[in-house]
Amino acid sequence: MIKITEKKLDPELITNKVKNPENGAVITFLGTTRKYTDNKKVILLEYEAYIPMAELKLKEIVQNIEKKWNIYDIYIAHRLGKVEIGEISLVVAISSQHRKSAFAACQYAIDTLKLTVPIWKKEFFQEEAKWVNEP
Amino acid sequence: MIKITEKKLDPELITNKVKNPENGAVITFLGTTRKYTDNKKVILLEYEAYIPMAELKLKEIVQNIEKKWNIYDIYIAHRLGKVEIGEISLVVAISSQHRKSAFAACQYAIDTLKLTVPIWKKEFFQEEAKWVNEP
Amino acid sequence: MLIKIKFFALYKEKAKTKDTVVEIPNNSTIQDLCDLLIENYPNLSKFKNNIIFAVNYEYQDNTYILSDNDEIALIPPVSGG
Amino acid sequence: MLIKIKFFALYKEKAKTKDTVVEIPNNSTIQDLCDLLIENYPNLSKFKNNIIFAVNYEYQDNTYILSDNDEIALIPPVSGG
Repeated sequence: MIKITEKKLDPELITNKVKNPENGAVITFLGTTRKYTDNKKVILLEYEAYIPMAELKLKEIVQNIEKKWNIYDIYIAHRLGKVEIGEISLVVAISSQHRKSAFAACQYAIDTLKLTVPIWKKEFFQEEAKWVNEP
Repeated sequence: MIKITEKKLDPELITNKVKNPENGAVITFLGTTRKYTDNKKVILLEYEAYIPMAELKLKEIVQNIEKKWNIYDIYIAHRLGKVEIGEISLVVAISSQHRKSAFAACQYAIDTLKLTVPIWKKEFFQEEAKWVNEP
Repeated sequence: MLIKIKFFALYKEKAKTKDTVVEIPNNSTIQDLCDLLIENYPNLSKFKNNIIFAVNYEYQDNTYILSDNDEIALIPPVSGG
Repeated sequence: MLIKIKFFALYKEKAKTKDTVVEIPNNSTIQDLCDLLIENYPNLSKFKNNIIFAVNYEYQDNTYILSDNDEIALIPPVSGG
């Protein structure tokens, strides 16, 4: 499952969706907004997405995990809009029979998301605002 | 932090203890009791520990993670006694500034726990009961 | 032919619009479109070697030949997570 | 000297007790203690090459020399998680 939403993410709800009594391992990754970037205090973050393409790219990540690791209990959720410090911008929840594949798949999901999914983060500092990875 | 308890583990409570606004990554691993072992249906699991030594060994894992990765937001909790199918026997929650070290530390914690911490699991099947890893 | 264009994030701010429609000759490539957009939105010119294009939600390189009614997006470096 | 012994899990079931105290000559090693325990609990004899010992909560090998009042545990293969 995938979800892109402006609402606060509920990691417990998302984790419960991937639980499965045939599985022995559940991993939940939370990406949270950090108070500092390169020692500069962040006031606020704002996320924007090209929603239909981002949804498609997230679905591709899920499909690749299914094929590569035979893992079918996957939930990736990304928040958009204003996100306060300490709040959750990303949840990746995966459960599988054994933990090694769950860890590999979870890291693959995050790494691939950060490379391919059209979502952008703007950091607001005291004196300026900047898109992350601005060329 | 570490905890060994007969009570049900609350992964949300445990995860909240390691959250920290200076961190950007939170990983929660849940070990859950599986319905099948080698295609045999499991009825119930029971965990036993040599509690003071298990606590000491868990503390050593936490200290090693602090030294090795400079990660200080760690919670390892293990349940003892009867654990029903689908319930949680282990929670490892870690948060850190960046995700790669959090993933490495989380896997280290679980791998080391499974090798060194004196906790034992007994699986009850329909017709027999067996300590896991019985020589 | 007519091509729908979407701008996001940094490029949206620079172009001062989130979308537009441009007319371009048949069989134009993404490179041709890129040159046209840089002409229309000179603020984007400093990014001309960085802009990644998506056509109907798939990344495509600059030799890709456009079709009528394609939806094109200019994709700044992504930073989700 | 007196040595406290704790049995866990499989070994507790085989020894039919969770703890005991044994008297053993000064400067005995873990190996000496192991031999004595196998004698006292013949059900453990099939595990005699597998038993791992902990002394005061630390794993020790069979050459370790015991001291009065040490707490020894017989540790079956662990299976936490």
